[in-house]
Amino acid sequence: MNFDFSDDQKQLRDQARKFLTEKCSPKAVRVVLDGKAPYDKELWKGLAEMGFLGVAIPEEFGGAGAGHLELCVIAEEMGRANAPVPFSSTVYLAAEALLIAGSDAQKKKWLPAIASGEAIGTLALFEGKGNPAPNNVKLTAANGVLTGVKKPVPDGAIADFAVVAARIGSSGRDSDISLFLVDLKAGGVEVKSLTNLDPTRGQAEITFKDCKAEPLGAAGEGWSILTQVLDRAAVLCAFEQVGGSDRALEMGRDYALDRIAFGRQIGSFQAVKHMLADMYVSATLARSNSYYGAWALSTNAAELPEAAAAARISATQAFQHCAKNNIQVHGGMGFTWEFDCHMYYRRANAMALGLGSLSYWEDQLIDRMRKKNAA
Amino acid sequence: MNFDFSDDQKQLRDQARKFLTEKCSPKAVRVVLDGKAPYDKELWKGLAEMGFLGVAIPEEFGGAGAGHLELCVIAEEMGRANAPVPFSSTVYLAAEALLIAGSDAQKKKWLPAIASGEAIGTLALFEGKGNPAPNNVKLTAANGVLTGVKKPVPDGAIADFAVVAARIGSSGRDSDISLFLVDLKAGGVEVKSLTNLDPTRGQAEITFKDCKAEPLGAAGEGWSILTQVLDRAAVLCAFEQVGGSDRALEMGRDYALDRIAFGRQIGSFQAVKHMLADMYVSATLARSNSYYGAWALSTNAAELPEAAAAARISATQAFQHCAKNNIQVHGGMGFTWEFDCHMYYRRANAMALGLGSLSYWEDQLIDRMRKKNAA
Amino acid sequence: MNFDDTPQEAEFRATARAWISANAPKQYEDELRKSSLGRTALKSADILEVAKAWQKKKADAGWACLHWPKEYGGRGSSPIERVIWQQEEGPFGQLSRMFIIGHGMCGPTMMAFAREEHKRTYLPPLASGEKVWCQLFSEPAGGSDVAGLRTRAEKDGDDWVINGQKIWTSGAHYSDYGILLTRTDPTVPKHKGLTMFFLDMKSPGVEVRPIKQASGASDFNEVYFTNVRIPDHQRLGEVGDGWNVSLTTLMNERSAIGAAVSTGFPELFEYCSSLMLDDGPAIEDRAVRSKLANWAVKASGLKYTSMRAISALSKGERPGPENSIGKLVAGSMIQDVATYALDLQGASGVISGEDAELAGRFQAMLLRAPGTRVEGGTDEIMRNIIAERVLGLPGDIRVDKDVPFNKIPTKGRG
Amino acid sequence: MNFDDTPQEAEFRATARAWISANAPKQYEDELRKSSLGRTALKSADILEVAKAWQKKKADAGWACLHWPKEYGGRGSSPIERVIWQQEEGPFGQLSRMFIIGHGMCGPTMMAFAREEHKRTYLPPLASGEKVWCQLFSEPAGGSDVAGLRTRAEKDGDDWVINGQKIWTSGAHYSDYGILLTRTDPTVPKHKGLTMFFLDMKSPGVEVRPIKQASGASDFNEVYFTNVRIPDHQRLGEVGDGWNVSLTTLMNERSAIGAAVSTGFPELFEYCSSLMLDDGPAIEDRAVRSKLANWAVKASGLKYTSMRAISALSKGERPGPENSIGKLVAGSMIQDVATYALDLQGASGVISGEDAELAGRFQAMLLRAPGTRVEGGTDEIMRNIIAERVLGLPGDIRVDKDVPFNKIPTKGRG
Repeated sequence: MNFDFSDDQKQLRDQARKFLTEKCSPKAVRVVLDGKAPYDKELWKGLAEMGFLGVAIPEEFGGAGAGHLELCVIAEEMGRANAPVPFSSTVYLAAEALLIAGSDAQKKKWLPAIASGEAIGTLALFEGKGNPAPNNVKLTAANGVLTGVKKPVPDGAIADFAVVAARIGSSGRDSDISLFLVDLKAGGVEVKSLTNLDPTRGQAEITFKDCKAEPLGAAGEGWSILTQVLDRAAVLCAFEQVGGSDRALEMGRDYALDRIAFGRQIGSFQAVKHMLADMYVSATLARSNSYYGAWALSTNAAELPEAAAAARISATQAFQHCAKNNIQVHGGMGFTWEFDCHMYYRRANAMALGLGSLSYWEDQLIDRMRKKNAA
Repeated sequence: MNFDFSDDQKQLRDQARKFLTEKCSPKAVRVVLDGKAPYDKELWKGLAEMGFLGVAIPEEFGGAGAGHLELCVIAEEMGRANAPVPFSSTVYLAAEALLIAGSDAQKKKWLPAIASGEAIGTLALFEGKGNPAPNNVKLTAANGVLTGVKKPVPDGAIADFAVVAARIGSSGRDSDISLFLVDLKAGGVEVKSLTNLDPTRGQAEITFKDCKAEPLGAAGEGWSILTQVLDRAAVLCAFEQVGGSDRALEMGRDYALDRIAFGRQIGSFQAVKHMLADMYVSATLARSNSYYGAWALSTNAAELPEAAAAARISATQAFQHCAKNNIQVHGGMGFTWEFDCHMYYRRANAMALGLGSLSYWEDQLIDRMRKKNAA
Repeated sequence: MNFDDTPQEAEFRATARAWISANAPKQYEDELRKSSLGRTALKSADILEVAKAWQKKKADAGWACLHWPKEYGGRGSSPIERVIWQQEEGPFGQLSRMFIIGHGMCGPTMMAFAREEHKRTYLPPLASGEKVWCQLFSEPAGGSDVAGLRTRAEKDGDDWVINGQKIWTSGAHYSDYGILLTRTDPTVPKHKGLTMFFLDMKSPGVEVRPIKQASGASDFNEVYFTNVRIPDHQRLGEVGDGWNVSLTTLMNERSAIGAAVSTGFPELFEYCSSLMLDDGPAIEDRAVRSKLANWAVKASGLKYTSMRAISALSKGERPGPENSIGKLVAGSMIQDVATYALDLQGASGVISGEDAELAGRFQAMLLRAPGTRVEGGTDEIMRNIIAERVLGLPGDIRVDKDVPFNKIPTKGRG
Repeated sequence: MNFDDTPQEAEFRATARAWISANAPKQYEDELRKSSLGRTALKSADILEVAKAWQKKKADAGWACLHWPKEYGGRGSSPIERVIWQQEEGPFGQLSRMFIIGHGMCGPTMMAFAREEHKRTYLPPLASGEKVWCQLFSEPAGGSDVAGLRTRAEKDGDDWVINGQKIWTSGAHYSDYGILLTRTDPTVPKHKGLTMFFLDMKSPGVEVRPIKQASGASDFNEVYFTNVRIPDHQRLGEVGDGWNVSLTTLMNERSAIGAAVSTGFPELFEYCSSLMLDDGPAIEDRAVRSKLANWAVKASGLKYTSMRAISALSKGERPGPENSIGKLVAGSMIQDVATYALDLQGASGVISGEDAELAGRFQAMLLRAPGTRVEGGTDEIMRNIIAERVLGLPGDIRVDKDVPFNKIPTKGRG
C-alpha cells in the first residue's frame, strides 16, 4: 500500500510552495483584496510558466501531462497561499469539463490556451439561489443560441470562455440539460461584477442574450458530465481547503507562541491549546479524506462519487473551523483588516458555497453511500 | 413583572430539598438501583405525608390544592435527588390526565388515593419504537375491553392503574383515539418488567387481553387530551431535568475543587473550568426556558404548547450534557459504579426518551412556533 | 409568577409610551427595526445627528440616563424603570449605541471617582448627548490582559504627561472626552502601577486613527498620545489605584454588552419561514427544523434569563449571576446562524451587498460575527468569569503576579 | 498513490490468509463480528478459553506477536506485516483483547529493560498466551497525573517490600504477571522518585478486587499490595528511573488503544439503512442524513488517517503524529452516536438488554461510552498531547515540578 503522494509529487509541492511564498505573499494578495486589480496577472503568468496551469492537461494539448495527483498538491499550495487567481474556475471546472467532454477541436482550441495562461475559463451553472440540480437550470438553448442569466459565475468578469449548463427540454429528466461552450469575448453576453464574501476571487452575473454557443458533449448528456466535473472539482477544492486549514492553524499556532498575556505565552493556556488541538484534528480528518478523494480521482475509481463528497464535507468543515478559530486565537487583532486572518475566513466561507452548500453535499454523500451499499 | 417563584414557593422548595436530603440519600437510591426494591416505599409514603404527591390536586379530591408552580419546585427537587419513586408517572401523567378529563367519580376514586400514596398510576401510551402519534396506537378498544400490548410503560410493574391510549376507529384522524382507565389489579393484564437504562425507575410491558376498561374523557378526544397531558408533563419533567443538571454540575464543581492532580486543584485547569462553565450555561438556559414553561402551565396560557416544547428540549439537552461531563470531570472514578455520577447519566438518558425523543420535540417546537406566527 | 407590571410600573410605562409615541423620530423606525449585526447605519440620514437629536430631546424632557441622579442630568429612576424605558423605546434604542460607552461606563466611573465640581460640569452634557465620551483602556500589547497596558503617565508639575497608544476605542473620532487608564509606575507588579484620568479628546498630542476591521467597516479606533498633558485634578482615584477604578468601568461594560447582544435567531427564523429550497419550503425540511429548534431554545433561554434578571430588579433585588451567559452564548451562535443562513442560499450565498439575498443581511452578519466572540471579553475570558465568579473555581495560575511590570517578558519566542 | 500490496506484502498476505482460513475458530466468527462497544463476550463459550486457545495455536505456528524477535516468541516481522496480519485476522482479532496490555505494553517494557535471562523466560509464554500480563500504574490519587502515584517500594535486603493500591488494572484477575510502578523516594520531586518492577501476581500480599463500572460490567480491577516482596533482579531500569521506563509503556498504550477504538458509525449507518421512523425510512429523513454525513466523514477521516500511517510503515518510515487524533475523535463520537441511536428509537430506546432493539446494542454502547473518553488518557490529556507534541505549544504550568513529592498538597479544600 502507498496511500501517500510520491516523492516526485512531494517535490512538486515543495516547488509550488516555494514559488508561491515568493510570488504570492499576503501583500500581493492584498492588491486584489483591496480591489486594485481583478486578479494577480503576474502570478497567473508565473503559474503558467511553472507549468502549474496545465499540470493535468495532456501534453498533446499543451499541458505537462502529469496527472490529478500532481494537480492536488498544487491545489493545496494555492489554498495555503490564498492565491488571488482564477485557478479553480479555469483549471478544476473549465479544463476538467473539456477533458471529459470536449471534442478534439474544442480541446485543441482551449486547453493549450489554459496551460499557457492565455485563456481564463469558468463554469456557468448557478442561477441564483439553490444547489446543483437539473431543475435549477432555466437558461435555455435553442437553435445554437443561449438565453438566460447565470449567477454567481466564479471569475465570470475576467473569463474568456465559459462552460454553460442549459435547458434543451422539459421532460423533468436529467437529459433536459446540455452543456455549451461560449466564447465570452465574442458578444451576446452582458457581464456584471458582484460584490462577494471573498474579493480575492471575483463573482459575476452573466446575461446571455441570444448568445451563440457550441455544444460541449452530446445533447442531453450535460447533467452527467456536470456531475463528473463537480466531483472532480470537489476533490481539488478540498485540497485548497486543506491547504488553507493548515495555514490558518499555523498562523494561530505561531501567534499563540509569540503572544504574551498575563506574563505567559497564550499558547500555555489550555483554552488556547485545546482550541488549536481541535483545529489540528479537523485539518487532519480533512487531509485524510482528501487523500482518499485524490486516490479515487487519479484512478477514476468507482468510489469517486462517495470519496468526493466526503472530501468536500470534511475539508469545508475544517477550513471554516480553522479560519474562524484562528481569528479567535488572535483575539482583537485577528479581527482587524491589517492582520491576514480574515482573508482565510472569507475564503473558507466562500469556498463552502462554491460547488453547492454543505447541506447539499451531506445529502449527496448519503445517497452515494446507499448506492454503494446497494451495489 | 415577577418572573420568579414566590417566597412561599421557594420555601416549599427548601422544605422539599431538606426532606429529600434526609430521606433520599444516594445510599437510599442505591437500594432501588441495585434491584433490591422496585421503588422506595418509605420515601413514597413520606412524600404523601408531606403533601407533595397531591400538591397540585384540588382539596376536594384530597390534595393540597396548591398549584402547578408548587409542583414545579417539588419536581426540581425530585430530579436533584434522583428519587427512585413513581412520581412522574403517577403525578405528571396519570393525575394530570384525570384532572383534565376525568369524570367526577373517576377523580374521586383515584385522586385522593394518589395524594395519600395509596395508588400508583401511569400512562400506557407507547407500543414499541416510535414517538407520540395516533398512528402508533394499535391497541384496540371495543365493547369496553382493551386488546393489545403497551411498552414501555413507566413504572408499569408497580402501578395500580393506568391511563391507556386505545384505537376506536381507523379513519386516520386523531378522533380514532380514546383514553381508558384500567385498574391493573383487576385482572385482564399481564405485566412484564423490562430491563432499562435507569433501574431507579422501572419500565414494563403490559399485555391487555380482553381487559375491562372505562372511558376517560369523551370518545375520540383521546389524542387531544394526551397532547395536553404530554405538554404538562414536558414542563414538569423539565424541572426534574433542571434539578438533575444542577446536581450534576455541583458534583463536578465540588470534585474539581477537592481533587488534586499535578499539584493543583483540577478546577484550576482551563479545560476543566471551561467544561464546568459550559455546563452552567446549559443548565441556566434550561432553567429559564423551564420557568417560562411553568408560567404557561400555571396560567394555562395559549403559549403552553410552544413553551413546553422549548422547556423539554432545553432541559433534555442540559441534563444529558451535565450528566455526561460530570463523569468526565471525575475521570476514571466517575465511571465506577461506586461513584454516583452514573445514576444521573442513566436518569438523564432515560428521561430524554420518556415523553418521546428529542428529535420529536424539535419537530413539535417548530410546528408550534409556526402556528403561533400564523395566528 | 406573572409578566404583569405593578401599578407603579404600569403607570410609568404608560407615561413613557405616550411620550415616545409623541416624540420619537418615526421616519427611521423601519430602518432601525431591520438592522442586524454588521448592518446598522441609516441610509437616509447621518445616524450620529439623528442619535444626538433624539438624545437631546429625551434629556430636555427628563428621559435621558434614567437611573442617574437628577443633578447630573438623569431622572433618579429605579432600575426597573430603566428596563421599562428600554422596552418601550424599542428600535429607537438603537440610536443610543453611540452613547453606551459614555453612559454605561464613563459616567458611572466619573460619578464614583470625580470631584463634585467635575461631576456637575461634565455629567449633564454627557447625559444629553451634547458631549460624547469614550473609554481608553485596551492596548495592542494588552488584549484580554487589560492590566498589561504600557501607556505611560509621568508627573510634571501639576500635570501628567501621557505617551503611548490605545486601541479598540469605539467612537474616539467623534468623542469629546475620554477616560484613560495609564501606567504611572512600571517597577511594581502590573495591577499596582496604574492610574486613571479623564481628558479632553481635543488636547494637543491626541491623534485618532480608525481601525479597518476584518468586515471592512470601521467601528473602532487607535488613539496615539504624544506628550499629552492632563492636569492632576482630572485624575480619577488615587495614584496607583487605577486598576480598582477600572473594575467599576469594566463591570458595567460586561453587563451592558451582554444585555444588548443579538443571536441572529429571529432573523433566521423569519427567513426560513418563507424560504423555498430546491425540494420544498425550508421550514418543512427536517434538517432545517432540527437546527432551528436548537437555536430557538438558546434564544428563548437567553430571553427568559434576562426576564429573570429584570424580575429581580422589579423586586428591588440584585440580579443573579445567570446574566453572565448572554454574551458567551450569543457570540458564537450568531456566527453559526449566519453561516447556516448562507448555506441555505447555496452557491449564491457568496454574493454580498445589495445584490445579495435580503440585501446581504446574513453576509454582513457573518463578516461582523468574529468580533462578537472577542469584544467586551473573549469567549475564553467569559468562561473564566463564569467558572471563577459564579462557580467559585480557582483562578488561572498567575505567573506575573508578584513580578515588577518591567520584568515581565513581552515576546514568546526568540 | 495506491492501495496495492507490494509483491512481498501480497505473498505474506496470502500465506497469512491461508493459515487463518484453515485454523481460525470459525464457529465464533459471527458473534465476534457483531460485537460492539460495551458488548463483546461470547454467549456460547468462555471467551478467555477461546482466546487462549487461538493465541496458542498462532504461537505454535509462528503467528503470535509478529514483530517480536523469534527468540522471544515472535516472528521477526516488519511493522507492515503486522498490520497485514491484523487485517487478515479480522474479527478473530477481537480475541486478542485480553493480550493487548501484555503484548503491547508489558512485552516491550520487558524487552527494553529486563535482564536477558528474564526475557528468555518470560516473553515466549507471554507471546503464546499461556501467561497473561497486566500493567499496574494508575492509582486512585493519580488519575491523569500518573506520576502522582503513592504505592511505596522499600528496600529490605535483596528484596523490595511493596505497600499500596493500584486501580484500573485490566485483567488483573486472570493475570499471571504484572509490571508495577512504585515510589521509592518520596522526598524528591515526583518524577524522580519512581522505580519499575515486574512481579508474579500470585505473590503473597497481592489482592485483586473487581471494580464495578458505571455500565454495570467489570472490565477493570483494584489491586492491593500488603508487604509484597519483589526480588531486586525483577527491577526494570535503575532505581529512581521508573518514570522514563514507564514512558516506553505509555507510548505503546496510547498508540495501541488509538488504533483499536471504534466510532459506532458502521453500526449506526447499518441501523438507519433499514429503520422505519414514524413518517418514513430513517435514511430518507434530512435530519438523520445530515447527522450521518457528519459522522461518516469523521469515521472515514479516521480510517484514512490510519491508512496513511500504515503506508508509512509499508515504506519503512515512522508514522507521523496524525494518528494521535484517533482516540480523541472516536471517544466522544461513539457517545454521541449511541445517544442518537436511542433517540431514533423514541420512548422505547430506554429499554436495554435482550428485550431491546437489536438486543440492546446501542444501550450497551451508551453505558460503556463514558469510559472511552477517559481510559488510556482523558480527552483533555489527548488535547494536551496534540498541542504540545504535535503543534509544539508550551506545557501546562507545573506547580509541582520542583517540589518534593511529600510536600505536594493532596486535598483541594478544607
